[in-house]
Amino acid sequence: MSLGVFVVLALFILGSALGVILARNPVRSAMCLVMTLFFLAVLYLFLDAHMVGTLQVIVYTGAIMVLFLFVIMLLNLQTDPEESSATTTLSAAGGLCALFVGLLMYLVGNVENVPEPARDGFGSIQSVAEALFLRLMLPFEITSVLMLVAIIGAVVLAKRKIQ
Amino acid sequence: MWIEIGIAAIKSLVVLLMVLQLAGALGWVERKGSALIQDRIGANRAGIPLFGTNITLQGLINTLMADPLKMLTKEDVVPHGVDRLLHTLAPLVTLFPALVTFAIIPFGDVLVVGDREINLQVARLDVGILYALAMVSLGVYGVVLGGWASNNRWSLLGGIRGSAQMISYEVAMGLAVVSMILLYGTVDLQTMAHEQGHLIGGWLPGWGILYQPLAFVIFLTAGIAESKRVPFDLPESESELVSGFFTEYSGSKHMMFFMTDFIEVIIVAGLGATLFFGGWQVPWLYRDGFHLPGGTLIELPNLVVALLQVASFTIKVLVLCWFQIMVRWTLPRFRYDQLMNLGWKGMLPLALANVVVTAIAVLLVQDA
Amino acid sequence: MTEMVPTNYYVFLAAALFGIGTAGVLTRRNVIVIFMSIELMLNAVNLVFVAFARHFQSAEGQAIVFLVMIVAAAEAAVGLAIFISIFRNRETLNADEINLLKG
Amino acid sequence: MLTIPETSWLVVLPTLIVVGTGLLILLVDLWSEGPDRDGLGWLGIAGLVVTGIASVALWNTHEVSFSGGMAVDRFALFFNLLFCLGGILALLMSMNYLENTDIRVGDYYSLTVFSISGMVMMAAATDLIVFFLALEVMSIAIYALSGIWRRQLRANEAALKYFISGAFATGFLLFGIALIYGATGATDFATVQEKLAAAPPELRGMATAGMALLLVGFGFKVAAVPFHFWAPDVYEGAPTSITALMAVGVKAAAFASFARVFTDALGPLMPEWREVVAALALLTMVVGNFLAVLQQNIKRMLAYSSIAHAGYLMVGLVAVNDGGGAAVLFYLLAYTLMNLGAFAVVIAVGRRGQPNEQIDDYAGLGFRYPGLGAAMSIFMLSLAGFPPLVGFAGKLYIFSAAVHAGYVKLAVLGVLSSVVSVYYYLGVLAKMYMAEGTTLLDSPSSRPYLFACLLIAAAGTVLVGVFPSSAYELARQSFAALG
Repeated sequence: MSLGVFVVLALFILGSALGVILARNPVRSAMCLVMTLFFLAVLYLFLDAHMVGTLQVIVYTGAIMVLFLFVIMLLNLQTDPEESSATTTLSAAGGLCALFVGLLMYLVGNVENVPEPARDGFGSIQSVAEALFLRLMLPFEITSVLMLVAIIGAVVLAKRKIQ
Repeated sequence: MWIEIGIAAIKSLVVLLMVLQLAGALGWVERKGSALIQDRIGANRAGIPLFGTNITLQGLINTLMADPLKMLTKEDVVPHGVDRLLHTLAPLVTLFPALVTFAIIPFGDVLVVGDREINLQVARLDVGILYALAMVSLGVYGVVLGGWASNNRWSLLGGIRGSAQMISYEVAMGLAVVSMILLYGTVDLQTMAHEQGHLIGGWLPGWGILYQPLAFVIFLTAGIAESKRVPFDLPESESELVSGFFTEYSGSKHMMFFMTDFIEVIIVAGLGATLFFGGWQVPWLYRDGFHLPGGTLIELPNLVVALLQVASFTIKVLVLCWFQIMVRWTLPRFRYDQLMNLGWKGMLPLALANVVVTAIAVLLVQDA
Repeated sequence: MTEMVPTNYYVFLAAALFGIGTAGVLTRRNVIVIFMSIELMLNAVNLVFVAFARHFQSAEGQAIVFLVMIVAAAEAAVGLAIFISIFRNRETLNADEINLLKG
Repeated sequence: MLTIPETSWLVVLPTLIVVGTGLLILLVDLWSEGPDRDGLGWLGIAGLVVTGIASVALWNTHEVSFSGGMAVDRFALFFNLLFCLGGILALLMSMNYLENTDIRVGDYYSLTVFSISGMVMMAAATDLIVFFLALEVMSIAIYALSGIWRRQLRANEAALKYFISGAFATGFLLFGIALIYGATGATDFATVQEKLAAAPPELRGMATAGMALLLVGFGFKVAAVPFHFWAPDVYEGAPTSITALMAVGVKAAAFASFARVFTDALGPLMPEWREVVAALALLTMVVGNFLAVLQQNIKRMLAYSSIAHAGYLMVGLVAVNDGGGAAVLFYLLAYTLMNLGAFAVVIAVGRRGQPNEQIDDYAGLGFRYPGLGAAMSIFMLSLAGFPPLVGFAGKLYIFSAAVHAGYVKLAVLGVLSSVVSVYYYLGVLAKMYMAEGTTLLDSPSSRPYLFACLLIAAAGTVLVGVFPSSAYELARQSFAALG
């Protein structure tokens, strides 16, 4: 990917991310987050991560964010009048971005670590699956416990009837 | 280079036009079909007065010309107090993912022009059918945004119902697709269509439905639920919520929602045909012609073969579309709890069991 | 595909995204927006993993992204359930109004 | 063809037993009805006992498996025993605590056991990703548990605050892991260590950034100052038995992986992290102890006390190679016994609809309920570090290790700050024995499990305190398995 495309995408990503934290209305925040996730998915495609990019759309935008919107709508959240001011948020964002990026630049230094051209089949479903089911077999199995716990927890907390 | 781009552009244009035409035609089929089912006459008034007669073409003029003209020229009413940006965005967000899903559905094998083999599929992606799932999952945003941005209780209820329903049924749909991926060992739809060209016992076309009837039922049910049509039309349910999430839309925006409805029917039909009915496969027809079970070979030129395949695919899609329309006009609407029970307690366990059984069977066959 | 972007640029982009998320957590009051800012932070992490997976040409980094997504989904499920249970009792999701416990 | 990595059942055996117990509780809960559900608690306890037995049986095993993802060694097994002890005590006190609430017991016990499974995995994890997922299993279960008493507004609020701060910490931990992956190209501890030892400056810089972010994440999880602000609210609002589990189990698990990650994977970065951890430790001890003095609510007081104890433990980590590691393990054992005991007393003082959590509610309890008073005295004196109780031995080992490592100032300041702590611990005792009060309690005979729990904790606090050397030897052997 050329530097120009990267810069444009990066601006889109950061712009919509700023939208998430600056928007007054939760639904607008959520939609900005959806856009951020979508642009990130595009960036993943440029990084030869086709599978990850697609799953980003399926899982993040297609399921997790819909859940967010569902809850926002279910609770009918509106613009909060007592919300902190946009300038506070914006200056905090500027400060923290400068802090994190500056710190990293200081620690890492200006290294032009350009990656080599990707091998054939890199980022394909097969290669990712092999990594997931062989090298990362144990973490993969742990996620089953994790999801079970999350399901129990969510049901316990949100179900309507209490004995 | 330029030729490649030109071919791609032509393919996309053809598919896009076909889909839009078919969506319009389905509108007519639905009107006339429902009339047939309910013993009515159906749309028959609007026509072109010519030589003292009124040419209505069985209502085709009404559906394909009069209605769109009316919709496009109607005032675009935006109610007071809506979120204008999101209100305008919602129909676009619904229509766009639906349209681009067709990019990966193959409508034929290869067309040979000169020494160039053209793959009759707009785009062949690494991720294959996962792309379709991704686009289908994006479709929910139109419903959610339309429902929320309209500043209307009915719309909001429709949006909430829609979001819950669509993510619930996406799971079952995804699992049905997973069992097909296991069966074919690929995610690429063109390869899947090729795979279904083999014959069982030398004469029976090995279409996916013969191996995975349960997956087909689950896929079709979830597909109908995803396109929010009766019996799963709770997001719009006109007898409860006026028009649900698109109550506050008129004119061309309303038409976009309306079109998307039919386009989603075609998507389900197209994916269903490719996964379960051999896609563009015609029984015993291969690249060089018919190989009849007896061993006879009827050679055919490539162009004829390609046309037969495209025709076969179109017919399958039409039949599946008709089936969905029939379902829509015969079944009553579910209640919300029934809908959720069916999705989570019925289809999800079935789909999961199907995946497990398929995986074991595939392993056993591989080992044997 | 002529010139490639150095991997570090992606890391800096991720750091900026992480900073925006952190700012959202620290300054916003609505807990759903706070949680969305946390999702931004997790996505910054995913970007780092994908970029380094590309750098090392190792699919492991990409596979880790799935695990992170699963964690994000699990957290979202439990978190939103907590929000619903608190909203049923309080009718607010403003962090300043949720102040029974004096901190 | 694909090569499947080596798998060893021994490595995951303790985890499997705990997870299996959790599943069993879920299933039994499905088919059992009725008000008397202590059986589920007993099932959990039985599962933990079996885990403990398995851990003892595996004591001489040393094995890493699953592509370097998880290990069975004495370090992990020591923590398994600790989690089993803490879990059993927490379940015992829950069985009486739940009678006074309207919490559904099936959900409660299964989530508790699942959270313990996360702890067990955390102590055994030798891969950053495995560690992270184990942490999430534990955390998500605890998020849900802290809000499980849904009618209680305070519990809702505690769950919310714990969740937000926990998820925030997750972001930092993960970013740290990502940067370490970027610097080394690996996530398993052995390779990370190897790569870091030979890393060029720019990669070392990236790993240092990752280490700093991990430190922030761990800071949240162990409630170190300045990442502690959530702890008092959450400790106060959550159901008391869960607060106990949080204060003991979560903290021990966090310190187990803290020690493992920072001495094993990030061992080559020790020059970078040592001073930072020392500064955090100092801040945590001082702020925790001073703020605890101001508290009126016993659970908040114990929350600040647990913050201060996190500070002592971090002192042990600073001196990790000079006996501090073993001291941390010993101190965690001591802390488990005395802190769980203290929370058991808090539960014993509460009644249905009348939590009696203000320190003023303890007035005069010492004379009217001498047994309870004696137990509370033991726990408070031990937490304050009076000999011959276990808290004293723990502090002795930690601070002498710090002195040994050359951190004399840190040790002195730590001891001075713990002198402050004497004030508030003895404040509770003063209230119990020197003030008149009217608080009435349920009779101990109606709450046998709580009584057993108190007895075990008090006996442990005294016995290990009087004879610390064998327990310390155990801790020393266990920690030696790391290096």
